[in-house]
Amino acid sequence: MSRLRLEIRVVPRPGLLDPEGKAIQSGLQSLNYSDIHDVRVGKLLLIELDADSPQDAIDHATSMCQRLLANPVTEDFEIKLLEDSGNSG
Amino acid sequence: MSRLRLEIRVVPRPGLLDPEGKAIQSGLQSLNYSDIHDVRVGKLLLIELDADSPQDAIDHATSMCQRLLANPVTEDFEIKLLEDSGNSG
Amino acid sequence: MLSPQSRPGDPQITPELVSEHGLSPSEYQKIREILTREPSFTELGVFSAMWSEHCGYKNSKRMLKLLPTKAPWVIQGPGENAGVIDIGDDLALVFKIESHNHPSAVEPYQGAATGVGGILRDIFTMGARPIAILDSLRFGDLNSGRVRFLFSGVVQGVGDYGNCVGIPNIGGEVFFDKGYEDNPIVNAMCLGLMKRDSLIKGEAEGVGNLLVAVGTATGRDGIHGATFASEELSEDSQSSRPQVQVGDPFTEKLLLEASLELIHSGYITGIQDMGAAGITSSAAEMGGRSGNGVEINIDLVPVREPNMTPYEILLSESQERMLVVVKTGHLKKIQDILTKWELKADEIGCVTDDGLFRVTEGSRTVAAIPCLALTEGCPTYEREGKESSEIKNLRSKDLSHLKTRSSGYEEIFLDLLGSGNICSKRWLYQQYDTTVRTNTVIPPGADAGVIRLRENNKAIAATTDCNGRYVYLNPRMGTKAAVAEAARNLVSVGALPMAVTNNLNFGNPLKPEIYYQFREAVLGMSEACKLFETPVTGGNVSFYNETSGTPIYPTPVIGMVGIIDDTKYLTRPFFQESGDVILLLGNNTDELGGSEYIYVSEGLVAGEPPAVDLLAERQLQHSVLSMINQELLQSAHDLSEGGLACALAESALGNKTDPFGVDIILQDRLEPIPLFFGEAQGRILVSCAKNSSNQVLQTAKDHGVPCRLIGEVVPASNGFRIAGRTGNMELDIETMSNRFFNAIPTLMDKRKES
Amino acid sequence: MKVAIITFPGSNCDYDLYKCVQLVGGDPEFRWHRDSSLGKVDAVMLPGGFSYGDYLRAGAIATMSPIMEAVKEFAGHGGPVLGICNGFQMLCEANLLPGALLRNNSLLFCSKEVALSVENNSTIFTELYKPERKLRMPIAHAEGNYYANEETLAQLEEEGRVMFRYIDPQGKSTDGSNPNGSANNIAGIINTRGNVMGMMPHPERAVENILGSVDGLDLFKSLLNHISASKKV
Ligand SMILES: Nc1ncnc2c1ncn2[C@@H]1O[C@H](COP(=O)(O)OP(=O)(O)O)[C@@H](O)[C@H]1O
Ligand SMILES: [Mg+2]
Repeated sequence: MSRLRLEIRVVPRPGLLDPEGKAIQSGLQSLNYSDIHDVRVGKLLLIELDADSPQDAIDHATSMCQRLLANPVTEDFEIKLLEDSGNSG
Repeated sequence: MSRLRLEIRVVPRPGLLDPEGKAIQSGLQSLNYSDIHDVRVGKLLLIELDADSPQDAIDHATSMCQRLLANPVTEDFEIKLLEDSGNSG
Repeated sequence: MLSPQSRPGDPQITPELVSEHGLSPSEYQKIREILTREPSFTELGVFSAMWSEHCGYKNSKRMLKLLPTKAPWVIQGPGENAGVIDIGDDLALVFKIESHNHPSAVEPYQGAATGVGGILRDIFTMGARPIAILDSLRFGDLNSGRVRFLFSGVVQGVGDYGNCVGIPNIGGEVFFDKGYEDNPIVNAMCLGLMKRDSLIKGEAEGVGNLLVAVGTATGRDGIHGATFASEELSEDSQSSRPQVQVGDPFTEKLLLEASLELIHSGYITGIQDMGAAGITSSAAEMGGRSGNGVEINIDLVPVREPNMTPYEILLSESQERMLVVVKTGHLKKIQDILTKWELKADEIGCVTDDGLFRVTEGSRTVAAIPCLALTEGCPTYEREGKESSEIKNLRSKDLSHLKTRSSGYEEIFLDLLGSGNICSKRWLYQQYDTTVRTNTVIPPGADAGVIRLRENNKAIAATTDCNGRYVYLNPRMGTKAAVAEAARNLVSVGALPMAVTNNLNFGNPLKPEIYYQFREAVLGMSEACKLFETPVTGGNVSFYNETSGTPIYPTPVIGMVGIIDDTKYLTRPFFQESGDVILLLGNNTDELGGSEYIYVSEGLVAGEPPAVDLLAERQLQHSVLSMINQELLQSAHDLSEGGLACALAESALGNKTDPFGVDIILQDRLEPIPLFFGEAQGRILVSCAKNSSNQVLQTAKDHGVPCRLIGEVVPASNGFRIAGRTGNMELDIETMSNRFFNAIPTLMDKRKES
Repeated sequence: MKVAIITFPGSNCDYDLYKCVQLVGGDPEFRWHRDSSLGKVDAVMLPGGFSYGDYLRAGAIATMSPIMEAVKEFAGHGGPVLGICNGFQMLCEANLLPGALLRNNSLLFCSKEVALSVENNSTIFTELYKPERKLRMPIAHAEGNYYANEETLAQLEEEGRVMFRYIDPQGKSTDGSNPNGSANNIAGIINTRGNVMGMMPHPERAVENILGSVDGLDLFKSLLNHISASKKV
């Protein structure tokens, strides 16, 4: 078992309206950042867990995303092992 | 000018209470993922913009974070140029 | 007295360190006399927090003693977590107001949210279930991007916290003026209901009983928040500020349910929120009130971060924590209750008999101070007070040339309806859950909010009021006006005013011109509360509301509660039917000082604010209550900012979906401007069925209150008409409605700017 | 009618629902989210509030509670399940209803009275409503923006499974009357079998004149009638 750190990104499906992204974009535009074409807002989950191996950690995280962390109707997810976490393993 | 894509990660300052992270952790624990030591939740912003150069884009993004995207009191931010975005530049 | 051992790593105590802790040399000397030795670093921190303005009330306590606090219905006056009054049928009402100005200026969302969290805990730690929230807010001019950022952050913070815990917001106020530009005022009030005999106090009873920490683990957030709240904001408070506290309303909701269950279990003897100055103040105050001592073993306190020192643990202001005194042998039982609510309870110490606030770390004692020295022992001061000559000049400014204007009343009127201080606050209270708990019978948008009691069909009304401009121009008169307005707001919904909680928001009391405002305000409040028989059962003082030397307007917010004997007497400010007649109680005058009119039209805050005749106010209140109790009235609405014309508009526009028009004829020998927009005190606008008008007039006469019929409610399509002797206004309802309802949304739609 | 009202950590309309069920003559009982069984009940209600603080996504963490297995089983056997506000969010998260509730398009919490049309009055929850009846009741939510993909939406519409829509005073469902951006102004939907309904507005807050509306009463009475009728059979 070793302590690993994962980063999970949960982002709204392409094509889904992202009102928060739109609001931020227009907020930026009113601050005179005019060359902005798109803003999308997602969630970043930083998880520290014990696992037998990096693959094991990723498998766990995948099932967590499917069961809870991402909504399959509206969101996509992506899991990344953080580099510094390999060290302790 | 070229179209670039940036990724901005906004995360709560270390030491600051992250009630959402705590609630997600306990949710995961009730799914029997017991080996989870910490969950922290941040925001992921994906921004597409025109800039003269990658450095220029990063400079812009830094000032956007300082002025609007991150809360200077509670959050830290990190800006990354996305790889595929160099291509078009 | 037992001497604490020094801790490795503690800094040397130097005069600089003492002064950084906000203690004066003479205060430090007093500490040495109390301890008969030098304090340890940890003890210095403890004194600093407990003797801060926020906890110790050093510059206010002496004046506050002048407030009336007693009445047969007062169960608990000032000094506990909240005030309590008897409302009959074995029920008690618990209520209190609290400020979170400084944290909100730095981080508006979390600052406001944690302000609501704190006041809720003050209520449920008395044994009461919170039933309503009110919020009293002040900001600068909404045309500034920074102000919009503060405003929207505060409103969301207040909303999200109360919404999540599930306590309806029933009212409050918001006032915009440049005087609050960098220093917003965020005061939150909460009401709770309980059976009389469930009352529990923040006392450490029973030597040997356990001290138990409940809720969130302690982190490094908000260390020295109490000291921080006792200083002016400076340019660099943005960077040097202590870490902000983050609120967790979800944990609060669990704490609320768990605390009420604990209190009813009988296993505990005392409970208190760890508010300002955290564990230190809750433990020392509980020890102080009971006359016992408390001992805390710092190693047992659950922490969120590694390597926290006793100093940090004792002074942390992490939110959603409580200190509970548990009867010996019952720890397991209370842990079971808390576990059910997914919370933790950790024994961290016990009640002792030596009167000391003692803290140990391993085998070492790191602090040993008499509890009473920390609480009652805080030095108090009466400062020098002197009126600022600048303000005196403003007050005596001649405004008579502003009274005349031969035309254009309509434009002025629309500008007033669209001014932040008069327009509809719907943008804001639509972000608040107002109907959860299904007891809200008058939600925000009326003179006062009202919650019905399922238990006995009575209802509780509450309001917060203060016009800081009036107080600025004339602190004593302005504060009387705040109390009088609060009482008028309550009687307008049909409630008998019962008691007051107050939040005194002022600048730096060490400045004579500020202390003058403070003293005068307390004297004004005292006089008015005595006359209205509304004793003060508690409150809060927030000094040092200054940025770079510029103080806010002195703002003594009055939170007042009242009782409606039967829900059938509920009265609303909105006209109900065309054909009803409109009557005005009280006298119109030509006063314009401090009015919204001169601010909007001239950008001025000047003149003598409207005079308050307390006896006449009392007669007015009695007469309106008598009309309501005879079921004569269709509506009642107090007159305040914007005067008669604006009050008529508010009653006519109602809730927008079914507005009315009015047809008004005024015989007063006054210029149209003061007649339409003057803010003379002591006036209430009522409407009634035509055939009740004689009874209304008679009732007013019986009470010696001037009252006359001024017009009629007409269909909206007939428009809004006021005819004076020398000037008229005529507008269509649609135009008025647009200005009134869209003012804030339009400003807030301007995109965020920094 | 024995009704199980489930309390999750952070539920705050559980007691309101309890009072409301009592008012229409039902027999409410609280169940704690950690319970694994519902006991013998005729209906289940998931109340409004902020279960788990609405953290992650409103209603998501609550669906991990032990009781939700029992609720799914109950629904699977055709038992009536009503989710209000946070309860609706849970039903979607638990896949008992299709779609998802996103953040209001204003990005702000929205608390106000809305007008609703009754789109289908032939269900166990709505049979006492006349088809042309316009309802008034409060909403109070930050995540009530109903979303489903085109296909699902088409199916909901076609099968008459849209129960309520936000409308303007003239009875039209317009953008102006849509408080949160919901697809097709949808305020409530039902499952194919007709026994699981979710809605964002709060009918339990519209059951007494003194509260401003009694338009929620018939919903609870419809359910009560249905249950007593089916018991007689
Ligand atoms: N901060 C607030 N929170 C909740 N309700 C508010 C707030 N500010 C204003 N309101 C509501 O808007 C209405 C008008 O406010 P205000 O003009 O201050 O009333 P009044 O002059 O009668 O005291 C009141 O019903 C008040 O409760
Ligand atoms: Mg008023």
